[in-house]
Amino acid sequence: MEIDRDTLLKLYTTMVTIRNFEERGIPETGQRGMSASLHSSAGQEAVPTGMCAHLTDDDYLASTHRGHGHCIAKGVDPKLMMAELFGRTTGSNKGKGGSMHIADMSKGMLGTNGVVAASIPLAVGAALTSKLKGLGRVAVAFFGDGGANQGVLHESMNLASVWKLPVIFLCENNQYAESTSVEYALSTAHVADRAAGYNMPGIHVDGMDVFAVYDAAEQAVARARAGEGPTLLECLTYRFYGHTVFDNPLNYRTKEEEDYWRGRDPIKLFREAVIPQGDITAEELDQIDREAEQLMEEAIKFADESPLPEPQELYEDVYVSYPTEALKRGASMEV
Amino acid sequence: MEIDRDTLLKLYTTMVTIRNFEERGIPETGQRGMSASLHSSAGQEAVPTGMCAHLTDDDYLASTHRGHGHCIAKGVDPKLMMAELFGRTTGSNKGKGGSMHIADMSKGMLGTNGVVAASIPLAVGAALTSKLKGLGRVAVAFFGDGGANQGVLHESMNLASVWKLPVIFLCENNQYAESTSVEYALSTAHVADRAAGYNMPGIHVDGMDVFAVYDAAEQAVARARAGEGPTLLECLTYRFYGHTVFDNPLNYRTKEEEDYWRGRDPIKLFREAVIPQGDITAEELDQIDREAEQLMEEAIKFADESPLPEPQELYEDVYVSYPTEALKRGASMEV
Amino acid sequence: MTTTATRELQYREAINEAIRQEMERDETVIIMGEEIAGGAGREHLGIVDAWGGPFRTTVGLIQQFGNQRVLDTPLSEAAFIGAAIGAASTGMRTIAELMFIDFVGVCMDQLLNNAAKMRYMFGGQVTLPFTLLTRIGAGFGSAAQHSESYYSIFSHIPGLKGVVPSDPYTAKGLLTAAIRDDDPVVYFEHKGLYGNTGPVPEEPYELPIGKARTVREGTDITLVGISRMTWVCTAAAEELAKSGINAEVIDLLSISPIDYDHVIDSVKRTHRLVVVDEDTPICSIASEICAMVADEAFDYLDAPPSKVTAPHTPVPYSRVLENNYMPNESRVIKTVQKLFARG
Amino acid sequence: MTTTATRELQYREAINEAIRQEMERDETVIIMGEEIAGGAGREHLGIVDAWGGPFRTTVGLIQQFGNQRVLDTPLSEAAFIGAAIGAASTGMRTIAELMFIDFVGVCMDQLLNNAAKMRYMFGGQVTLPFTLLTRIGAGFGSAAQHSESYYSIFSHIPGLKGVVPSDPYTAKGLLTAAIRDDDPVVYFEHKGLYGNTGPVPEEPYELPIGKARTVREGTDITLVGISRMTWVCTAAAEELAKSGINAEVIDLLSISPIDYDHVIDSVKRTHRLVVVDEDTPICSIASEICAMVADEAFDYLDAPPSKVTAPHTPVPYSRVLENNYMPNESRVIKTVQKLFARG
Ligand SMILES: Cc1ncc(C[n+]2csc(CCOP(=O)(O)OP(=O)(O)O)c2C)c(N)n1
Ligand SMILES: Cc1ncc(C[n+]2csc(CCOP(=O)(O)OP(=O)(O)O)c2C)c(N)n1
Ligand SMILES: [Mg+2]
Ligand SMILES: [Mg+2]
Repeated sequence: MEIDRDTLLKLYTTMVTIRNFEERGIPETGQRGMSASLHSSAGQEAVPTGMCAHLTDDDYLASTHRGHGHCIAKGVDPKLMMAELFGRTTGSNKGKGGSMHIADMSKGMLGTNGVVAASIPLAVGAALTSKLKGLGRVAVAFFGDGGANQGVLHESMNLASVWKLPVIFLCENNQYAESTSVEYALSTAHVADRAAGYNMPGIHVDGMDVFAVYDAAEQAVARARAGEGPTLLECLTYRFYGHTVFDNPLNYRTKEEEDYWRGRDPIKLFREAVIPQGDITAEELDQIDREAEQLMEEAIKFADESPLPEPQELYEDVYVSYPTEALKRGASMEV
Repeated sequence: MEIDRDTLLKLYTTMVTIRNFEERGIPETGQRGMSASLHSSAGQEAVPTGMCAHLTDDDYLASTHRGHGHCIAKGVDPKLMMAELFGRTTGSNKGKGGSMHIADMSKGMLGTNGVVAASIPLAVGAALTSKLKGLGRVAVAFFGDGGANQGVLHESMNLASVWKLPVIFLCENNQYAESTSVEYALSTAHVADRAAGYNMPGIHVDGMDVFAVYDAAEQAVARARAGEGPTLLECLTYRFYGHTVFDNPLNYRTKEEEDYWRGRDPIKLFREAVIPQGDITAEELDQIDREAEQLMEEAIKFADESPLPEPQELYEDVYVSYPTEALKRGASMEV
Repeated sequence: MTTTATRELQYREAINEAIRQEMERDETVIIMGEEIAGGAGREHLGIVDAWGGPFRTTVGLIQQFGNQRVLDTPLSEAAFIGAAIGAASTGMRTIAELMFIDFVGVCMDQLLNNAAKMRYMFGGQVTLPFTLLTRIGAGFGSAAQHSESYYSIFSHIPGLKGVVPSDPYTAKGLLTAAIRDDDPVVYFEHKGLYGNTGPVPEEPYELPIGKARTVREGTDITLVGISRMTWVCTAAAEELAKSGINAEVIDLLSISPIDYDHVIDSVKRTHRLVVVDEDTPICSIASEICAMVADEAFDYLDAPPSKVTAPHTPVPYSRVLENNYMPNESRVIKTVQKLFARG
Repeated sequence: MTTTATRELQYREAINEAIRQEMERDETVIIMGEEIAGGAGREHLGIVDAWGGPFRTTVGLIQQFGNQRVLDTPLSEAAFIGAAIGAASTGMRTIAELMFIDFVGVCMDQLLNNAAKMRYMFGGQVTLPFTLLTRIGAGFGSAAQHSESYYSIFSHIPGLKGVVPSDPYTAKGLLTAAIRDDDPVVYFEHKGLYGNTGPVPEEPYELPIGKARTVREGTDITLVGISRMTWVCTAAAEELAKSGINAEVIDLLSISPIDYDHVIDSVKRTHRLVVVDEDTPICSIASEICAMVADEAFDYLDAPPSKVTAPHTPVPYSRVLENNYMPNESRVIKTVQKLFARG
């Protein structure tokens, strides 16, 4: 793989932006008492970063409950995301969705999703749109190792294969579904083994190595754009924190294991791989780190200064057309 | 494979009993105007016959909409089945279920099922009972090539593999789901390929050859009883008639194809394999044919002479305990 | 060039015509499902369709629009219905068919959590011009897993709309409206109505989703029918007329939004209500309408708002039992008579 | 040896105790679900559980009963809930947990077509001692896919029973009854009640499924609460008492069977009804009760039977919106006042 300097800087920027969003945005949201359902993807940055480097705003991505990184890598503005987490009208979803439902259709971001694996067929549908309209777009369905055991994945892989759709089934195998380890819950060594049942390539790569992800994703995207059909791509990764902000992962995994994987921090691995090559300096990367930190401060400020919704916004955007009175009828609403 | 004479005769008897049930029972039911939802398994007899030869009444079987053959092979009395098809109180299900729901718990027959693939996890549960109680029983989940594309199969295979349950996933690949050919709808060459994703053996055999099925089933049952876990067994077969009694299969398959497969009639293949060996004569088999015909006449007579349910039986067997009045309340029932 | 010609069509033909005309009008309209055409992938054998849907409602579409717009699917409702939703969210106008409503449990999550909620959760960013065709109704000896109605579940779910056409005219008009609607609409075909004929205009037309219609005017009691039950109501009304009870019959037509006002206006004149619903009684649309009428037309009621429904049981197989299960004319008449007997 | 000692327990502890005692009593009782214990398969690292359920309702069970009776599952609700039904049909007494009711769409078919119908379709040959534990309730900023209630759908489905415990005492008694029941029972835990404490007898006891209870006696109006809404009703009742309106409060406790008689008896005395339901309004249990009261207690009503529910929208994320979504004391009070204002 030959990656040019700009792309390298972009990869790094994306990773640190995600990391900063998780490290700052999640506690800040918690402090504002907004929600318990906050899932950090810190540790997993290389996966969406390597994948989305091959996508444009026109391509589609359908995401999961752990989707902040997917959104950022797909180009969603962290300000809009932060405002969404804070429940503000300026949020990507006007404060209606929160962390688990961030969407930005203008960026091809078809939504993070709170039901495990439920967004997979949406990506298949987006790929169908692309194929039928001849748009040349690719759709990526992200899911976890837990999601890999949901039936809808199997149905979707079969359907996409039968219809030869430009879709990539991207499994972020972070080795746990909540506290349940993949060793226990997955009956096979690699999620990628399942591709064999659907006549598509099944590839597994080191998901802490952004270059490995980048390369594999490049092939999958090329295959999709060439009309050759879907790919199942599994990236082995690790989440540095618990399932949500509340859980202590040492209840189900060891300190040694955590240390090992923290030692394989994708941002650290990137620096270790790139800086010695001499083309990009540590200072440049440090500067990117500071910019990402700065961006988060701005995002937090933007979100805090944005208005909260008015109570009657409850009734907006349920339908395109439906009498508002019908949404309240029989409910004895006050507002 | 060495199969003793008694077993051979039993295999043959089961196959012709099934054939006769389909050939007589279905039109007779139709003539009585009972239901449009009648699915003949004529042509597929070797599969349940070869499989169930290794099972006792204590073992479990969960079946499909095309389940008459499964029931007979599992030991359900054709009289009770016929009465069920005719909607009589003496039917296996008291006339409540009909063709698509025949059950006989005393024979380990956990029900034919009208929702494709829906009975698969029931077999997994029965296998769990066997394992937890140390009963040494095996559970078999039958499903079709269409059912192979339902998500619940995938979930069930993973679960059974993780829990190492004594269950056999038995795909009757008759090459069509209604009018949709497996060439179109199945993204892989063999359903058995999918076993690779679940750490279990995936075997495919000629489902018109009762000996091939018998052998493969023997291994799968041995593996299950030994506590080694599940097997996916695919039997390639063919249904001689349409999806239901109403459809003309020549709308979606050719006469040549039908002729080819009718030439591979499992009953015919059996006779051609066994008679030349000299141990069993054509006359003996003809006699079995006549007995099966006779049995159907008796079953039809039994069913016709059995009482129809009383209208108020509508309210029985909904729950073990629930006030009958509560089943009618607010409905303005007459009876 | 608009024609106003009207011919007799079957209910199934009216459905077919609505789909066909919308596919002609708008090339982003696609339809997918099991057996929509049938015989998929057999073009090389000269087979283009096998039957055009299990009830022949989609016959001929693949010949006209090809297999890129008329898509037979593997037996995977969660995937293809999810895909239809995903395609709708990205610029197609999609129709998917769930063969029988009884199977909805295998794809419910896609309807409940994606179709119904995406627009809301995303703050209005997405529109979902998605129509789900499905089938309801008992009476065919098909037992508990092929005979349910279940539409009340869809009335309950915010974010979905639903329609229950009762004859060829409403079948075409409501399906045209459903396909053109930018919200997800569940379209409930009744298996017992496919062969019914009636006048249907040739040109495309929409009937408004959320509007009921009066099919028989009357002064003494309001009968509300849903889908096929409308005709059970009219038959009962004819019979009741003989004993001097003049019933008004309303055909509900939509299960979301429910046209409460149409019913309430009628009850304000007739002072009595019976809702006839083929679904089971508890948390039914029948209960819903009775409750809303009791609330909003309380002072106009001369008798308890009542309902005739299936009992709280699964659908039995044997005809004797199934006949007892389904609401019929006689049950409607007796219920009405009881209300009048109260004085 | 029976003790009659009563201590204060949390709602979550009462649930835990019921499961534990039933597992002690009957060794065919097993429980399965995602994260029931947590940390599955890590015994070799000295890990036996991670947390004992996402809300710690199943904590400690695996230590006592081992991993053959307390089964953590892969993320596959259709398979493991189906398996729990299959195991129940073959001699186990099974409990399965669906983490949130919002996810029911992925396993609905198993509940709808197997659990609810097998006994009926099979002519009574099978009993299904199967309990589904699940969670309902908004108010935690968890948005549209983790905050629904949806219990009305289960009232609608023949073949299932359902209970909605509102405090530690009813949580234990109803769960004991549900586990012992030979029919499938859906047990709805409310996320907002886990930390609530109350007196709970130490010995096992059953509360009858299908029976409501009166938690506050009154003469002027009947308020019916479901789950946490019961306490919204009592708070409203206290407030109303100050203005001289003496409300009776009924805690529904079961959503199938619904104890209509208990409500009707009360309304016959109070002549007014408000049902408070956290689920959305259309085809809700609130509508169902209003309809049944309007039908069967028609002559006793002095005002329209009314309801306070969530609106017909998904659950929004932002707190401002979610607060407007949920029924509260103030809405109940205003609704009651309006009924009295009618005169
Ligand atoms: C259908 C469904 N079941 C259960 C849950 C609860 N839940 C949320 S996330 C999660 C674990 C997901 O694991 P995985 O797919 O590996 O994603 P990760 O959290 O590791 O990113 C579970 C069980 C859910 N949201 N949806
Ligand atoms: C979930 C579901 N979807 C659709 C149907 C309608 N249907 C009944 S049988 C069938 C085809 C089944 O094909 P297969 O599994 O191969 O079994 P076969 O009929 O060939 O024995 C279909 C689509 C159904 N019963 N259940
Ligand atoms: Mg994971
Ligand atoms: Mg088949």
